[in-house]
Amino acid sequence: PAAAQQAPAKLEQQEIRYQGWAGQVIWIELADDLGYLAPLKPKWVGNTISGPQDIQAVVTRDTDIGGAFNGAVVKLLAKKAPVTAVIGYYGVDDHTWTGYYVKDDSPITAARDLPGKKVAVNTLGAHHEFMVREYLERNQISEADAKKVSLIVTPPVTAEQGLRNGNVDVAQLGGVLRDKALERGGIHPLFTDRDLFGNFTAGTLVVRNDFIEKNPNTTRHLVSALSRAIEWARNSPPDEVRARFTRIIEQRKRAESADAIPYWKSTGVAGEGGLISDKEFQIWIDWLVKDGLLKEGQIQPSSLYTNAFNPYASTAR
Amino acid sequence: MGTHRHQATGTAGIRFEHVSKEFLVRADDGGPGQRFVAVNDVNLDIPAGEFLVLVGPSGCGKSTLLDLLAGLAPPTQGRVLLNGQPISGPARDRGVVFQQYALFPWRTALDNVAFGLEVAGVPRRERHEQARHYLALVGLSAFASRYPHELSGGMKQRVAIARSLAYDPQVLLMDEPFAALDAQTRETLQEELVDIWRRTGKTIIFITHGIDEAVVLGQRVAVMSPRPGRIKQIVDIPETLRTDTADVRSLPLFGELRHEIWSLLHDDLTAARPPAARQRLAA
Amino acid sequence: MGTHRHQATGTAGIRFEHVSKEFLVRADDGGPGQRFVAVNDVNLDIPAGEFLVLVGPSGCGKSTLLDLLAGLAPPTQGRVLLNGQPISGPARDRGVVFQQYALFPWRTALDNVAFGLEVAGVPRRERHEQARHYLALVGLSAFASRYPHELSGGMKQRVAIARSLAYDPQVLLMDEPFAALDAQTRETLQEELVDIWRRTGKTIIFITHGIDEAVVLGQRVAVMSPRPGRIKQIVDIPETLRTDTADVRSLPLFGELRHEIWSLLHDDLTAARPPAARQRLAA
Amino acid sequence: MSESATLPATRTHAPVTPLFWPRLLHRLRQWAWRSALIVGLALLWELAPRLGLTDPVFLPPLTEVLAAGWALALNGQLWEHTSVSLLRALGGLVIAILYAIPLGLAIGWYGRLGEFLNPLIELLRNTAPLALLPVFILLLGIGEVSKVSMVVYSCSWPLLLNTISAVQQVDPLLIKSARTMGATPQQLFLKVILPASIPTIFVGIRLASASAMLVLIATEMVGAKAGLGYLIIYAQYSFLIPDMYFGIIAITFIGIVLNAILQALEKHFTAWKVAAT
Amino acid sequence: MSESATLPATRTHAPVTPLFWPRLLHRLRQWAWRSALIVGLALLWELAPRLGLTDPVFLPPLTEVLAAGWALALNGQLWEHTSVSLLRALGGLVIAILYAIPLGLAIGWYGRLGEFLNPLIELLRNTAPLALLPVFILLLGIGEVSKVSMVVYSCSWPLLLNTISAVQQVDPLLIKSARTMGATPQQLFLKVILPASIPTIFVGIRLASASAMLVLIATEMVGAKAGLGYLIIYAQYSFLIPDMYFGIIAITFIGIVLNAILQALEKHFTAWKVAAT
Ligand SMILES: Nc1ncnc2c1ncn2[C@@H]1O[C@H](COP(=O)(O)OP(=O)(O)OP(=O)(O)O)[C@@H](O)[C@H]1O
Ligand SMILES: Nc1ncnc2c1ncn2[C@@H]1O[C@H](COP(=O)(O)OP(=O)(O)OP(=O)(O)O)[C@@H](O)[C@H]1O
Ligand SMILES: O=C([O-])O
Ligand SMILES: [Mg+2]
Ligand SMILES: [Mg+2]
Repeated sequence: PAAAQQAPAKLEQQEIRYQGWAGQVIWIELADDLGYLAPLKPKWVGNTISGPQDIQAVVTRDTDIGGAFNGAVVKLLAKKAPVTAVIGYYGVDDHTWTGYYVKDDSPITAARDLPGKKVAVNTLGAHHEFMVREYLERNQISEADAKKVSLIVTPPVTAEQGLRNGNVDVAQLGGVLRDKALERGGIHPLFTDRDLFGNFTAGTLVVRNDFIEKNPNTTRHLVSALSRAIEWARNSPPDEVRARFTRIIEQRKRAESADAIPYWKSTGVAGEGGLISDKEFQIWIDWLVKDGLLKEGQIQPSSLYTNAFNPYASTAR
Repeated sequence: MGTHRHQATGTAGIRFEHVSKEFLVRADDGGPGQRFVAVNDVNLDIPAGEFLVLVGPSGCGKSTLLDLLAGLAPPTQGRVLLNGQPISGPARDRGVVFQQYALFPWRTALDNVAFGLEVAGVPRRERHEQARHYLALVGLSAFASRYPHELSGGMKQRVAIARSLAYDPQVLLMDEPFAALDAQTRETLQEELVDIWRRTGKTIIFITHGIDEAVVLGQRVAVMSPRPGRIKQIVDIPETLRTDTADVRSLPLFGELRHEIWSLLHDDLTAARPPAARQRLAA
Repeated sequence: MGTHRHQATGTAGIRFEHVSKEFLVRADDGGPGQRFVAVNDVNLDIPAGEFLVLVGPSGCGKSTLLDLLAGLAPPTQGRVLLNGQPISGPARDRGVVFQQYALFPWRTALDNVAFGLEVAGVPRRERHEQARHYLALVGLSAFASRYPHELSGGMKQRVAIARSLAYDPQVLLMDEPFAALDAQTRETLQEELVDIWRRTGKTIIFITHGIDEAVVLGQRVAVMSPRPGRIKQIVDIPETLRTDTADVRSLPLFGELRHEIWSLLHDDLTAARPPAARQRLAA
Repeated sequence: MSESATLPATRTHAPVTPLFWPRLLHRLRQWAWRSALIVGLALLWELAPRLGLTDPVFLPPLTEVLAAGWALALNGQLWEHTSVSLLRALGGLVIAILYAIPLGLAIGWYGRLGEFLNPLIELLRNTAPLALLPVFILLLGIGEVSKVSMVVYSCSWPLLLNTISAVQQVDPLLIKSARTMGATPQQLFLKVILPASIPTIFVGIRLASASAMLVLIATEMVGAKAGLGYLIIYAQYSFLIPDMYFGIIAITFIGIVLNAILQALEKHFTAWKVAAT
Repeated sequence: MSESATLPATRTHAPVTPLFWPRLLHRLRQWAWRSALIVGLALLWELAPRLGLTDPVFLPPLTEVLAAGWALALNGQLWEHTSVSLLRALGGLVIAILYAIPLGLAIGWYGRLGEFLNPLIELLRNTAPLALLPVFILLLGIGEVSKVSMVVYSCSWPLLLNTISAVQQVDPLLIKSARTMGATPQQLFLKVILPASIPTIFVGIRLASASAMLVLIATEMVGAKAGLGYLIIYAQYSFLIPDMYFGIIAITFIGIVLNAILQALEKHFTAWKVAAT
């Protein structure tokens, strides 16, 4: 779109600090590689393994941009942390989703079988916890029974193994872990996040409010570059995207391997250019209200995010 | 060979056969280890029930011989026999009073004395009674509940003596047991020791630097010489000297024996001494 | 008051003024702490340059007095003065030979002897030379590079003596320094000590259980009595006894003094002894 | 042997007078001196966020943290998490003490056993328990067994190392002395080596108790349904920051109480070292 | 004073004959004895997955792990991770040694200083470093400073506790003796308390070095660009199981080498304890 092609206004800042993920290419890196980010320079400060930690680093000024699952973003913003979500960056679509797997011979066939059982998830307080709860709620499991479902944090490598030798009854598997587990067979999904919500954006990137105030042009340029990178990935053949990811990983020399890249399938981002919608936040706000962590009407989704810097905002809808 | 006042059954005879003990030590210049001969080719027969005194200059190997006898170190050459059997390790048939006391700092005087009885399984009441008896013997009744660091040097030594007596070993190995005691206490304990020896028929090996003490106590006095440590001569102390109730120290025989041992020791040192020093001592 | 052979400048006079020392000890029955009086109301003047010998029965408080003098413990009552100044802590003007040697196990004999010089900042070469000299003095030249656990009991004691001499303190406090030595070595070191004292004018406080030794060495002999520890009497040793080059031990005066001290010590013990025991000793 | 022949006994005791007021004053001053730093730290924690020196979202004032803790206590969660953690930590610590101290005594004593086991011990000791966490879970599952095993594992090293070193430092003369009195190897352990080693062994136990709490947090971060480690990680990821800090305080508190108990025990066992008071 | 008046010297030395072949044989047997358990463990690791006793996907045979390590070595990653981790661990350890040992000596020595600092030390010591990780990151950022600080923090406790305990166990007679020879407090530290404390202090250093590697892994999980902890966690999340195991082996290997160096140093400093060989 034309808006995205505009010559950038004078940038207040030349550098954007961020945390990466080992063995993955994230949007800011792709944007840089595609040349959308210039003259802004991305500054990699290290890797992270958790969304909540990534957005915490933004609040504490260790980085300028970071992303997490929207439920986590809502919780952080409910604490009046001075950040704003500016663009969606991951989610669920036809090819990218997470399943909640059981063994083929498992007695668990429906939501009502879950109370009293153990579900392995890779982190607490995030995406998967909410998915399981949503699944139970939609299947009319009482709150008391829902509490009897234990969520067990498991290191990713041990989730499949835990499922197979009976340490857990259900294991959350996505991406490379899921595909590798399926190669060995004998398991099937009880449900998936896509079954629950269809295609949706699950997480957003946030920046500090004072960063936005001081660097409006930089913010606009950054978000624009990210949105264009997302669109490039959505519209290019997956093989080409994977090849580009692999090349980026090989060239950046970060002591990691590109082994997981072949398992990449799609962006998972629902909105064009990563546009954020109210309902993507409202659903988690409702949950937090139900948990008593938020009061009814305390937070409006629109106060948590802005699409103002996203060039696709004007062309969308 | 000394005569035996008392030939108790169950007492133990000791035999050193060509015993040598070497230590590996650093060379003076920090170079590779060298063998240092502490005791060389010692041959000695100690009949069961004998009271043998060992004298000799500092560093001549007296404590080393006692260690071998206690079974705390093996000889480098030769054998040490107890009742005809080679000694393979320490055992409660041989009690030791160490030159450095070796009290257990976490035990009171009473519990130190009771240790030997405790490991033998003597019931608490009985062993405490026994221990109290021996503490009284060495004049420390009032110090039963003191810890070693709360005792004077001589008191520690007396606790060590009481401890070795309390569990009644057949052989007593005593390394300068009275060195830290005043003359009066020392004499009392000498009397007690002889008394116990007479009554029980223990074999006693007693190291001392006191020549008087050696003559008063021993049936025989083995004089050692250094570089390397050997038994130089054994002096018999006639029975007559001790059956006498009068003050033995004033008898002429006592003086003679005293002088003989003194000469044996003196000889040895002056022979090894540079001429100037010998002259000076003679002056 | 003893006469002074040598009144060197820079030597130090010592004064005990109503000095008592108590320890807190457990009660015998494990009850609450009680005060134990180790030394009671000691008054003593030791002029600079004097050679004072301290004798007394085991546990009467000799080592305790030495600790006070060294500044290692404060008196419970009274004051200890050195040159008119109260002693506030240990210092290198007062060297101590401890009853239990207190050698540093991680240092060789040579480095143990050199310690006092090392902490004074004497350069390495010089202090080793000095240390070697004193090691030779005590007959341990060949054992310079040995560690304490590789030495015999008497050798350790000699290293401790050499160490206290090597850094040349004005006051020497010696707690039974020759107790573990054979007669011959002991005599040689007695001579050396008197020689050093004569030449340097040090003040020496010397504890011993040997009455002969006390008479041979001391200008005055302080006899202590126990329960609680006090100075019972001070015996002057006339100068004539020591200027004489002949064997002092054979002089009648020697015998008299010897007997006087013996009686003072003896008295004390027999008085406190139960009647039966006194009888027995008298027999 | 007649008792009459013994040496005379000495006794010169005087009772100690109690001095009530000066003592109380002294106690109070001592207490103030001892708690000065802690009070200072608490004040700093309260004031730094209030004065805006640190970010109040991620470092809330101490009082807010305590308020969150109070809420956790009221709704019963605190007790649940604490009891679960305490059981795991104490269980693991006790198991470790029961096996590692005897093993350490044996290794310190039998040179050849030490030669045989040391390479394995050094291998295991230097394998960080955190890195092993997935391996433990793979081999032992996600339940209590793997958690307590991890605690035992990481408690073992300070216990073993300190015990071995303690044994090797026991004065050989004391051992000689006991052997000549006929002490069996077992008695030698119990009556000589153990008492002589107690101070150093207790350092090992105190380090082990801190280790227990440390890995507990790590293990409760995965595969747990309750426990203070679970509370901390859950609170952290849910941005319930005051709850997270309160979890940390609770763990610290347990550690301090445990340590105090251990120090009292040590004092009891080494009473001989100090004069009666 | 004439040298002539000294006592005679003793000397009876004989050179030690070298016995080449028996010694070599003895060495070999000793070596076999010492490595028996390690070799056994390696065999078990190789065979268990091959014989199907464990799932080879999650516990691949040792040779596969080593092959993965070889690949990492060839592409230079191994060196990068190792050097980064080593720098952090050693840096932290050295800083901790430099401050904690003198502090421990001072606390052990000055009773009042100990009374003042002990409560804070116990407070901090019992606060698990893992729980503090977020706090460290909060206060010190996600760079090297917070990583090295964490290492220093967790190395401090074994060093402090062992040093304090060591000082308190020094024979008071040796201290008395040095003081009467005019040793200044500083000399007393350096020449008496330190040498007497070395064995126990070294236990502290060896425990600290293991602690350093432990928390390193935790810190390298967040905000790291390289390091063995990073390798392990990243391999875990990328399902590169052999790489994960190789990372664990590498950390263990570093720990063992460090430990060996420390033991050699300790032996050097306590050479007086053993007879010459
Ligand atoms: N562990 C050891 N290593 C090296 N040499 C030793 C060792 N133990 C003893 N020696 C040496 O052996 C010799 C004899 O020592 P021993 O202790 O037997 O002497 P001693 O006759 O008891 O002397 P003292 O009367 O002084 O106690 C001495 O020269 C001593 O240095
Ligand atoms: N730390 C202490 N605690 C309690 N009592 C002590 C302490 N130190 C010494 N005593 C007691 O003080 C008294 C005097 O002890 P000291 O060591 O001065 O005797 P001593 O005259 O040197 O005896 P010895 O000739 O046996 O060495 C003894 O009864 C001893 O038990
Ligand atoms: O890490 C996530 O927030 O999903
Ligand atoms: Mg000896
Ligand atoms: Mg004394």
